[in-house]
Amino acid sequence: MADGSVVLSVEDISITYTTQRGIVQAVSNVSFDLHAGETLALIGESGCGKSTIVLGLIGLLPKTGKITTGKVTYRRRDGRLIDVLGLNKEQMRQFLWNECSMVFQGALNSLNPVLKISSMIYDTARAHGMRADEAKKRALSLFEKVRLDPLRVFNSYPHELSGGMRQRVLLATALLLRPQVVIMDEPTTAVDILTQRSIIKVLKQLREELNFSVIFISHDLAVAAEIADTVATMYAGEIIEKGPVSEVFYRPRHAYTLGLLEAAPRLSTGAEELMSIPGSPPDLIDPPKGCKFHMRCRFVTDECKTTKPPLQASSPT
Amino acid sequence: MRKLIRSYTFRTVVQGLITIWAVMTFTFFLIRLMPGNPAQIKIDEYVDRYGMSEDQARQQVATLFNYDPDQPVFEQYVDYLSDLVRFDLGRSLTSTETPVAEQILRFLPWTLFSVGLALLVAFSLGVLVGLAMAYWRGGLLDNVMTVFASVIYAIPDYIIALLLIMVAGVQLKLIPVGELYGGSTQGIEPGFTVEYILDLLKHAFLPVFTYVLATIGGWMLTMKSSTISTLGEDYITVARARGLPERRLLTAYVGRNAMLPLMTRLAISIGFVVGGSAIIETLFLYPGLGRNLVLAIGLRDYTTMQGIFLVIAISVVVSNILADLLYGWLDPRVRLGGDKGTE
Amino acid sequence: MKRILLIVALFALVAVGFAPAAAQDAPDGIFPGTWPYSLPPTHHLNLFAAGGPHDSTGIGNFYRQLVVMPFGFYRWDSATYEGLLAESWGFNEDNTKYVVTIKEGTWSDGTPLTANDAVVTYAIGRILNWADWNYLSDVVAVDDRTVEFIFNETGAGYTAERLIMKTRIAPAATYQALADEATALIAAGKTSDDQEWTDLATKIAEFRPDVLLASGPYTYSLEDIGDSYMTLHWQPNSIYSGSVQFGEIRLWQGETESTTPLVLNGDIAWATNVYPPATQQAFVDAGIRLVNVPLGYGAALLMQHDTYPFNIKEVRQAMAYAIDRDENAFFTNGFGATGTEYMAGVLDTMVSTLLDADSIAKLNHYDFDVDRAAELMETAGFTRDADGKWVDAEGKRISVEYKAPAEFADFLGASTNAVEQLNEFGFDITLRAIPWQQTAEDIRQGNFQLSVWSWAGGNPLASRQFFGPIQRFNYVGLSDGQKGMNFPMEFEYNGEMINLDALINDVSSGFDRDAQAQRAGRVALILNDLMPFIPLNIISAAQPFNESILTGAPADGDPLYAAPLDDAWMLKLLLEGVVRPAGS
Amino acid sequence: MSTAQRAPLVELKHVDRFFRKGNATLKVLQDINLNVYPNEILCLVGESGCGKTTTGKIIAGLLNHSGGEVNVQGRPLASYSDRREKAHLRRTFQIVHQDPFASLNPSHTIAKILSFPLLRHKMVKNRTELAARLLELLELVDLTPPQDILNKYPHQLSGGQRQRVSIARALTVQPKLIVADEAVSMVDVSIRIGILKMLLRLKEELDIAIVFITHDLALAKYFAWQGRIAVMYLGRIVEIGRTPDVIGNPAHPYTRALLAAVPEADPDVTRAKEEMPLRSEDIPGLLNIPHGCAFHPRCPFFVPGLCDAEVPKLAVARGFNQEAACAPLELGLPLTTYAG
Repeated sequence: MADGSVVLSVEDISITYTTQRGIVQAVSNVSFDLHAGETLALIGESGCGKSTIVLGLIGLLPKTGKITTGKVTYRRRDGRLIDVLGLNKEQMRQFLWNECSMVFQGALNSLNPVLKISSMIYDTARAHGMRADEAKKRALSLFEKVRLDPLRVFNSYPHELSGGMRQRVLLATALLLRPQVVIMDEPTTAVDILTQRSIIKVLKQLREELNFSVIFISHDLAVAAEIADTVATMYAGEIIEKGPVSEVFYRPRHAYTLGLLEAAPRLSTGAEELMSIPGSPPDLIDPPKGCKFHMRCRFVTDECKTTKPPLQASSPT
Repeated sequence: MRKLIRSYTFRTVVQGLITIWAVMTFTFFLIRLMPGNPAQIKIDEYVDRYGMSEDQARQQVATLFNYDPDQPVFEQYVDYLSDLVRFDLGRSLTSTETPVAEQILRFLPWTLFSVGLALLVAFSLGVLVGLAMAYWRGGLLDNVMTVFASVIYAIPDYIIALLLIMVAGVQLKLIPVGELYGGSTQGIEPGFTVEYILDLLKHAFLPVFTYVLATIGGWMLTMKSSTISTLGEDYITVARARGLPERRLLTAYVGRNAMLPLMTRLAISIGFVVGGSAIIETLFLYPGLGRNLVLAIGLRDYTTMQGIFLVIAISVVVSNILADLLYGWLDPRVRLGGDKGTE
Repeated sequence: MKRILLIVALFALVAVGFAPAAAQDAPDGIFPGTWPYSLPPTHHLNLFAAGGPHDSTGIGNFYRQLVVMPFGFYRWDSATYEGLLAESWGFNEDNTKYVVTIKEGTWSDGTPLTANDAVVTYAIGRILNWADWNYLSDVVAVDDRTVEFIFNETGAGYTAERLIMKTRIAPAATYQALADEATALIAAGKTSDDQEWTDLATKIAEFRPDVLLASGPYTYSLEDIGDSYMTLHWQPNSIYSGSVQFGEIRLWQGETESTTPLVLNGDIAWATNVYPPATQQAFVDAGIRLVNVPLGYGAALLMQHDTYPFNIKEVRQAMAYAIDRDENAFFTNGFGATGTEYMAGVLDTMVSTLLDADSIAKLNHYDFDVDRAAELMETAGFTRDADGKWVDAEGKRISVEYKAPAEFADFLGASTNAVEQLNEFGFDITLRAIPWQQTAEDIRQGNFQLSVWSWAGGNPLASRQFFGPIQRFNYVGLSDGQKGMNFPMEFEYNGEMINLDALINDVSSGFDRDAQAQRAGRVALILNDLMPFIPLNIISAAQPFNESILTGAPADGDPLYAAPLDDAWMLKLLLEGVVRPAGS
Repeated sequence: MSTAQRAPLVELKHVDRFFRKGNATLKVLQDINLNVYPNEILCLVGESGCGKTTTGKIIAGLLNHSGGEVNVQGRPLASYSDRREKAHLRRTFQIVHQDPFASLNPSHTIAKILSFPLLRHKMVKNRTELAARLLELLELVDLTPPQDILNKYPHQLSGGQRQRVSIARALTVQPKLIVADEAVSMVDVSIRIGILKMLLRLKEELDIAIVFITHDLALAKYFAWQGRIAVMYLGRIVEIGRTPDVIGNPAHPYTRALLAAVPEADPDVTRAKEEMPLRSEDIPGLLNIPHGCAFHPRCPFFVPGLCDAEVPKLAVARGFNQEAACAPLELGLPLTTYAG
């Protein structure tokens, strides 16, 4: 699916939060490229920094959060490069949704309960200079694509829709202005299994038809296995492993990725032996030296405790 | 017919009527349990103030007053109810031949006007400022207004009124107190004229200003906390991510949702508008219903008290029904008759 | 005892001389006063119904006399009347009639004042059960300007005279029809038990005249009743129209709290409200003169005489000694109260007029004396506890409750201070402030141990002064079943069975002032000795009188200031034109 | 271990549970027949609103049933009238909730949280015994070294540790049955398995039955491999049996749909999964549960006139070891895709 050209390039980004206890190094020196049409899954457990990265990308970090280093470059359709972190408020407002949209977790809370879906669509369109009739046409066609009854949904209030329908509305809304990048933060976490299935299906279809890139954030290895082209595993604010989905799942190089896979139960096998990773993630106010995973790692060596390993390609073994 | 009986509106109206009846009955007996009765109060006054003998006073009161203290209370109740069914609120006990309805019609508009205007001003201003305080939390406006709101919220309205009179009126001579007393200036022809309306506003200034000061702190603080919790909602972040302009965000997304919890409070406040504030009206000689109620209580004018209580009960019930409707209009989740989602 | 026919010529008596009415322009001044009048629709122009100008919820007793005048004005200092509408007045030779000749003058519409006005007024008053008719059998117009009040057998006396002289005479032009109906009922032999009688009374109460005909120099219409003040307008046709110096009397609405700023701002020049001590001080600071005028009553400490040990005379006397009444007066109403001096049951200012000299000399003043009080307690069998509290032979303390009306600042102040002083002395009293209506009710029911209410009263006759509280709040003056103070009124005193109730009722009867003074003196001595209640103080209204707006108030101590509001000094001085705008 | 050997701890017979909502009645549970045997693992799975939590609460005695019969240790629940008996019953069944943060008092230390039930139910005689028991409990749930944990407050622990404390608290009263309601849903993947393993160990060591409520089929399969699974849909049990049977050879179309829908942490397997398209994606509300088999409007194998006529009974169909409530299966009809 990926055609090779990079739409979004994240270089060496670090984000901190100021808390009462001290400064939390939430994201440390993260870099990745997102290619056109690619689906990149950022997987990791709670507190690993995956959501913080995207909030940083779209300028919605809370007041206590701060991007300390890094550069984010976005390539527009016309080939112009944009320094995302250098955008002013108004430019960022325009950038959002036109170029990069987002689907959040928790569909119920992502929609303003007092406004109809139509108002939400019109609001979004007006904010970006799209004509109302065009917005409606576009929204209806997108609703159709995500297998919703377009007119009914368009004129509904959020509470009149089921969780799955709302999540599909959000998906469709994200595509309203034809962005090149859609960030999805745990979009299927709060929905039921059958609903999750239908959303995954719809997402796959849309991706094929509209060819946008996706940054998919999840703690659920199974969902990532299903839709990602590339998987990046995050631990304690860092990307500790990144590669094509089959590489990461079948030949994990990092002990943490391996641990996660070993802890995930599967249906298709019979009785199975699972293992959990001992211990818990480190305190990011005072992160450990060396590899941040070393206290929990079963392959730990002395070097791990002092030297931070770089992210590098290793030859397949 | 069946459909009517089951309909929401019908049930609400019936419930309202029952509530009104219950309140009415309760107050009917309660006010008759108060020590003293209209005749005795008047007798005491004649004896204390004019040195009449008890007999003298009693004889005079018996003919002047429309009240027979020896009539059994239940009989009075039945009489009252049967009058009420014919929309007759009875006559004042202490002023024979003055219908209670006429008294209420005379005094109610003033209270509605002053308290209503104050509620409108305090609510809209309080909500706006509260919204701004939360939106720019920690800023100068927030810090200043939070202190202001907390202080003003803690001061009872009559203290505010007294301060206004004694400091601004008497000591600094900023306000011509006497000129502003009352409901309107004598001699100005009532009517839909600029002169009369300006005069009304001028005279309403003191009570309205007091009410606004006494209540605006509460509105500001409630709105602020409500807004803060709304700002934490996901849909605000989402709307921001969609690149919505701040103004739209502030009104349709933050403001409207944050206001929802205030609607119940507003409804209760609206319900109590008719009661007015007796102390404020008395202090400013404002010819409102609350002041008249206090006078009636002092004289134990049962019928007048009863009539005013009834009007208050009706307005509380009606405003609660209206609040339901309003809430439904603002929050589609509770919209009446709205179908539930499939889930 | 024989009385001389007393007919006094007005011009001889009132040196100032009230000029007869003449067509002229209204004077310029505005007199800014205050009264908590009621607003329409409660306020109306029927003189005989509650809410009308004859009723205190209409306008006050003082101001209404400027509109609809009575026959006379009473001087408390000399116990004499001065004529207002009356040119001459007095009992006839055999005291069977009271004869009044009305001055030549007109109502505000120009119709003449006649004897018929009085006849009409009393005909209606009869239907309304006026107390006057307890003493009268008929009221007859002898000629155009002479009216005779014919007494019934119980009738004649100073009580009846006061009622007649103080009754405001209504205009026949307005009330003739109602009076005719009344006369017809009387002629038909109906009594107040008949339905027709009650119906007529109701009809009278419901009557709503369009205009208020005035005999005094001022009148008003309903349009003059504003929300914040009402205006009494000068009218040219009264006997007094020529002498008054104000074109308008402006009465501000409102009680103490609303009028305070108006007084301070000079919007009100003379106020009849009772202001708390702090406010009085503020007036003084603002350069406003305070004129002390008695309200006619004071605070009395009441005991329930079924309550031990208040049924012991010595204990009551000890209490009288143990309270510093001057201190108590200050806590009651600041400058506007004085501690009771004579403890006689009549106002101190009236003692010399109402009691005989012998009795006055014998009165125990109960000057503050804790040692004497302690002696009395010991006589009564009490001893002091380790902590100074009095205990009786059985070791019981005097632990009682004192109920006081929470709304009445003066009574509450008096009570708080009395309780404090008595506890200091060794009692164990708990003060409980409750709504005033409840306090009054509890006193009537005898449901109290100690409490407070007024004593004396706004009537200059001795029997009426004695009335409160010993009759008013005692079983003798209350409805059946109510005990009140429950002080026994029939008892042996100095070896003689007496009925105090009868003695008091008899005090002011007859026409012999000396005999009355002796009877009053006897009652005063009994009360003074037994102390069935303790007259703590006498409250006066410290009336603010703003001399930058008004002028003409006499110097402090003027005899005119002896009278309460009903016989107010201001009435006389306003009508005479002595009180006038400052600088005019 | 055979379930037939021992008398059931809890027996639900035709149990209904209704809630009133305004004028309407929500039929949250209908005709639930379910036994929980000592020392067994029973998994309740299903999507939100299927009634699994309500069932768990009724089993734990936290909620009354509206109809039917609940027998506890062979006696009808209603017959436990004695206060002491009731208190004992309450101790026998414990529940562990999804969110340990919400169920642990944030202002108490762990020691206090654990001491409270021990003291209240007089499970310890004195201070020394209490201290020993606290350490023992924390060791049981693998919170080592226990001394470090005792004086901490809930917020000082990680999510996994907190959930372990919740379990330790349930163990204070030596229960015979623990209802674990989505007990590891909020715990990170890497730690989850450790807690589940611990629960399995406790079950063996302490002879406890565990009712495990989850929406995650893979987790249910892993945890209850030795026990049973009951699949619930709209207030009814649609399939129940030994876990390997239900997961390996699902009978009810709903179970099949669920299994087909679950993604797996294996790219090739999950992408190759055969899809089972439903006829409708809308889940009917509890206010208007469809007639007959509640799943029929969505079921791809819908047989008109049969599935929408009567509520199917749980029965063992040919070719299956477990019970399923599906009319065509019971009649031995082949499941063919409905074309209408």
